[in-house]
Amino acid sequence: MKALLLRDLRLALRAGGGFGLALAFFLIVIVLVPFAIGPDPELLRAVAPGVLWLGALLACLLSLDRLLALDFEDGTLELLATAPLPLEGALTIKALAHWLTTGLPLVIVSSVLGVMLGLPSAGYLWVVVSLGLGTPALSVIGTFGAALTVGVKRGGLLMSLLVLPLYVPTLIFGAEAARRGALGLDATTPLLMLAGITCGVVACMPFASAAVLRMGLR
Amino acid sequence: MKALLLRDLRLALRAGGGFGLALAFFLIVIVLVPFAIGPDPELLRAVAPGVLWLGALLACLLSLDRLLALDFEDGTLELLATAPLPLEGALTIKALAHWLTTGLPLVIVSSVLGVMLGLPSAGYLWVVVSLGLGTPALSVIGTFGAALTVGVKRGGLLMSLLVLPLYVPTLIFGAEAARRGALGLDATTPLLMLAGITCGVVACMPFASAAVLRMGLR
Amino acid sequence: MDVQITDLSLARGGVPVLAGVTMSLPAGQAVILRGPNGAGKTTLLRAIAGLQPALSGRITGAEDRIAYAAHADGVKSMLTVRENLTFWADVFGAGGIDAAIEAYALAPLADRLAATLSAGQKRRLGLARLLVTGRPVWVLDEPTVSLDTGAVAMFADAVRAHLAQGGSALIATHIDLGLEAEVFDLTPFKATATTQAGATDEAFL
Amino acid sequence: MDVQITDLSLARGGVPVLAGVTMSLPAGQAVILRGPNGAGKTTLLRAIAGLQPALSGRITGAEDRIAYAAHADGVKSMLTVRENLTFWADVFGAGGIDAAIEAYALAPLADRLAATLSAGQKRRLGLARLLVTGRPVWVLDEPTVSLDTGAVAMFADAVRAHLAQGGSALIATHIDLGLEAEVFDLTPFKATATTQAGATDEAFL
Amino acid sequence: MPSGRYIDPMSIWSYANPVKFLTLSARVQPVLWAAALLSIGIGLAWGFFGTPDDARQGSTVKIIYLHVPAALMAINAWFMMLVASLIWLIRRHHVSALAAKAAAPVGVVMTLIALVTGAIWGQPMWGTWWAWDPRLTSFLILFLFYLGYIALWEAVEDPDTAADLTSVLCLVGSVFAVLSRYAVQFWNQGLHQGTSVPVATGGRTVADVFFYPLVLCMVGFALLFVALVFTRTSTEIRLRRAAALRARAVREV
Ligand code: HEM
Ligand SMILES: Nc1ncnc2c1ncn2[C@@H]1O[C@H](COP(=O)(O)OP(=O)(O)OP(=O)(O)O)[C@@H](O)[C@H]1O
Ligand SMILES: Nc1ncnc2c1ncn2[C@@H]1O[C@H](COP(=O)(O)OP(=O)(O)OP(=O)(O)O)[C@@H](O)[C@H]1O
Ligand SMILES: [Mg+2]
Ligand SMILES: [Mg+2]
Repeated sequence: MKALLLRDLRLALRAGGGFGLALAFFLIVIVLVPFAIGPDPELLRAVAPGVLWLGALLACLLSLDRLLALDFEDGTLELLATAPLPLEGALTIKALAHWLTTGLPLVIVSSVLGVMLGLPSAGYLWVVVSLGLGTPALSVIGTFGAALTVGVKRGGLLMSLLVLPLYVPTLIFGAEAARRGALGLDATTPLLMLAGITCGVVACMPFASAAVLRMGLR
Repeated sequence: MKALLLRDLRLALRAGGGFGLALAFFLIVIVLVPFAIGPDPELLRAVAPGVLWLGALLACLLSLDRLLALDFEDGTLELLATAPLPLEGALTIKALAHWLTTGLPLVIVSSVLGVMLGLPSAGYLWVVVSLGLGTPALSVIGTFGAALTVGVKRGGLLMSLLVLPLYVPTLIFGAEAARRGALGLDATTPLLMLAGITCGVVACMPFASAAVLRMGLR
Repeated sequence: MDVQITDLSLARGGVPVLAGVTMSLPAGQAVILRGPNGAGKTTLLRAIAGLQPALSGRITGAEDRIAYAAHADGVKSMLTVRENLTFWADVFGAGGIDAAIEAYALAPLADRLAATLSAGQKRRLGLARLLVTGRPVWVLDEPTVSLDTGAVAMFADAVRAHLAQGGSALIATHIDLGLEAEVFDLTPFKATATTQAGATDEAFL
Repeated sequence: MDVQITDLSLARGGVPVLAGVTMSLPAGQAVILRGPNGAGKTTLLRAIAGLQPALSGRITGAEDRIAYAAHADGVKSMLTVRENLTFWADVFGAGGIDAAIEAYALAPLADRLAATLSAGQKRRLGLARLLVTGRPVWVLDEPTVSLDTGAVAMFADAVRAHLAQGGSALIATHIDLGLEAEVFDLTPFKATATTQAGATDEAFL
Repeated sequence: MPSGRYIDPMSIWSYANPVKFLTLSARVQPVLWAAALLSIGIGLAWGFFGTPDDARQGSTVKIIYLHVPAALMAINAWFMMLVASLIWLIRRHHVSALAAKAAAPVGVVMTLIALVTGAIWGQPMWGTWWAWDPRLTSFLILFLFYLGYIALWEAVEDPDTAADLTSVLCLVGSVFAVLSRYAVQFWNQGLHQGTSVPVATGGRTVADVFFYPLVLCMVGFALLFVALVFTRTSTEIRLRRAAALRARAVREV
């Protein structure tokens, strides 16, 4: 298990800076938003928490793309499936590695990027907390999507299609918490719901992912 | 040339409905936006043209990912590079195929999706026209990005990173034209600029892409 | 403990490929699997490795004892040779990698990224992986592809040493490995149009 | 027209691999390229195919006359065998695919998706591609990988027919193909640590 | 069907044999289609011409005869797919998997009908084609689940693997669809949209004049759904059979 985690982290660091790329994508989406919707500061402030969440979600999604695909292409996945490691564990580890290399950095920089969109300062804490609670769920759900589309040519886009609706509840509660926090309203209910989703998903999803992966490898 | 175009279209249709997937992604981004920024119709209307442009851009980007990667992995690209076809022509054809399977459908549905964001009815025409003029540039620039990152592991995210800044001028003029159109203002200047960018890019970019691809294959 | 295959029928893409395969792979012995292209060698090996279900028949003695090497190497190109081996050694929990590096003369390459290896060097790395799994039953699909004669000899030596320790090996190959091993030909077990072995799409006929 | 290689030095990953290779590939003849794993066979073939630049030396007579077959097949798994061949025939503008299908006995597989072929069947498709290019110089990197003996014989026949028409072939391989051809061994041309052939990082030494 | 398992010919599972299912479906299809068309025809005619205009909504109220039955069937179709997927996962009956596959496009069309008629209705009622009302929004998400499900069926080569994967997706998707529904309700309450009220009027509050033809339409849509699923499942079975025969023919030469 530890070996797998270390290997995945090392690969993420080495394979052309996978570490920074999700982050960079996030940054760029945030930068593009003012170009797309215009420079009005009022408008930007109003959409800031939502845009941060959406950007983080898309960055996660894009980096998920090859979470399993690379391992599938070079045959590692088949070998892992015949290894003494339980596949459920292996996939949990892979989701963890994905979160450490993608979700965590996103959480850390999101407050800085909030400045660019004029997020009110009361909002930073809530954006960071909600992203911190929510991104693990994004990684775990994404692993399920990746396992579903392993071996499918051009699986990347199909995976997005399958995963995005599964992201909806997380996004709703996460963005709601961030938004309420930014407006100075009470945000505990959505945060609790978000935490509940994350716990449930982390506990149950790896079994579905492993089952689906075994079918896909057949 | 025709053979290449037909092959690419056929592969797009066959490989798990590559045709519909960019579309589906676009749809999903548009659907997620209200979840992220909240259901206030005023706010949604204000950001609608920008969000449509951003969504189209991201859908393009995501589907670019494997424009050349798949051909590289199975060795087709090396063989194409040694074929009597000029590589510039081959890449133009690939960009055209990409636009036909991605950009064109996006243009067609964008007006329908505008409804969901409460786009004022005067705005539809402008969104469609600006996307129609702009998406070819997105495909051609994207081909350049794909050529740059051919052979790079986890090239997908790196490509996004390289391509997004190149998309900025197209996005600015395109979204500006759509926004002005939606507000009932005069949109000819940004539209002309947009058309200029597209023409210039289509005329010059394939040379850069081919040069870069030759280096990448080395 | 022997791997025993009894009356096995297998399908690929919903169509029966092999029917009634019966064979055994005794401990301490190697079996060479032969058959023309498309005979079903890969299909059989995948089934033994537990990667695909059988239509009918039984495979016993294979569970958690197989080290499988497919057409693809499972080598991460962005890791060095040593890192690749260490990873698999950790996953299988079977100790050091020095023996493996020595057996395939990988020492001069040990700190190179796998991406910079030539086809044959990469294959050697893929084969060295078998030695760090500690698994007794090797199931190998055309292991000597791209290997030069020297490397084929290294491979044969490695197999012999493995057999001497009581392991066994099932090797699908088209070339002569210089191993003294029983040959098992798959040709007679080709499924015919009338094979009714519970193929997945049989219900539709 | 012969392909002539004069005093060629090549690098891979910035390190000189081959130095001073001089050889010629006369029309109507085949040359077998030998050398242990990592000798630089793939590197040389890629240079001849125009996919990588030389450090020094010259290659003449190769331009637009090469049909190259690499370790990877260039086969699209979502197209059928026939569609794959037709595509390459169209790209090279060299007429029909029937001869190619016949030469490698692909007729029974012609309407199957390439994804459903076995390793050897896919390789046969990859080799059939050479016949639809109409190019006179074949440059082949381990063409017989995964092929059974029957298919190797088909390949040898195809090469002989190609030579009889005045074509030529340069084939890197580790096994015996049963072709009457000159053998060119790359081992003596291995670049040494002192090779100063204009390697890209030489300026930094 | 895995060989060797004895199946009581009288048991319902015996129809899990594709050939037997085909004969059954050939027999019941005419009846189903006739009943479905009849009840929809009568229901719609009664609804459109036999009921008075609503005092508040005018004649636009009559769109309810398409909107509500389609909406109900859209949800029920997913539920049916869920059950069929479970049967496939547990008992591995091919007909069950193919029935789920066949139901998906019907479901997606029902969803579309509900969304489109709702939009057409919303224009006179709320003055907008679309509002981010919780009910509408969760229907949109359902639409996405349908799309993903169908796309996955299309993308996977091997039919049995496709059946397995889509079944799990259907299970997981159901959980998330329910979750989304609550999430969406939570999300939009905080912002108080006046427009979300009309959808909340359940069928029962409709006056009897409107109610009986509506029930007839609902029954008709349900029958139509069943008939369509039967027909499409038969088609899928024949396609599978053709594919199996072709695969063998190609393999034999
Ligand atoms: C005057 C406006 C509308 C009225 C009175 C209305 C009424 C209804 C009614 C009575 C139901 C059945 C409820 C049930 O069985 O639980 C229903 C369901 C539905 N309506 Fe509407 N509707 C209206 C407008 C719309 C619009 C504009 C849309 C969407 C664009 C829409 C979408 C739906 C959907 C998706 C359902 C199914 C939801 C469910 O059953 O949970 N409706 N509507
Ligand atoms: N994914 C697939 N879908 C359908 N049929 C397949 C698939 N893969 C292989 N086949 C077919 O199944 C049969 C057995 O294939 P298999 O790969 O086991 O052959 P093999 O003996 O390994 O051949 P080779 O020596 O060429 O590797 C072949 O006829 C092949 O065409
Ligand atoms: N991408 C690369 N970067 C750096 N070095 C490389 C790269 N690819 C190959 N090499 C090295 O260059 C040398 C020549 O490699 P090449 O692939 O040409 O060998 P080869 O003769 O084809 O061997 P094989 O028989 O194993 O295919 C080898 O020592 C190899 O390790
Ligand atoms: Mg094989
Ligand atoms: Mg080589």
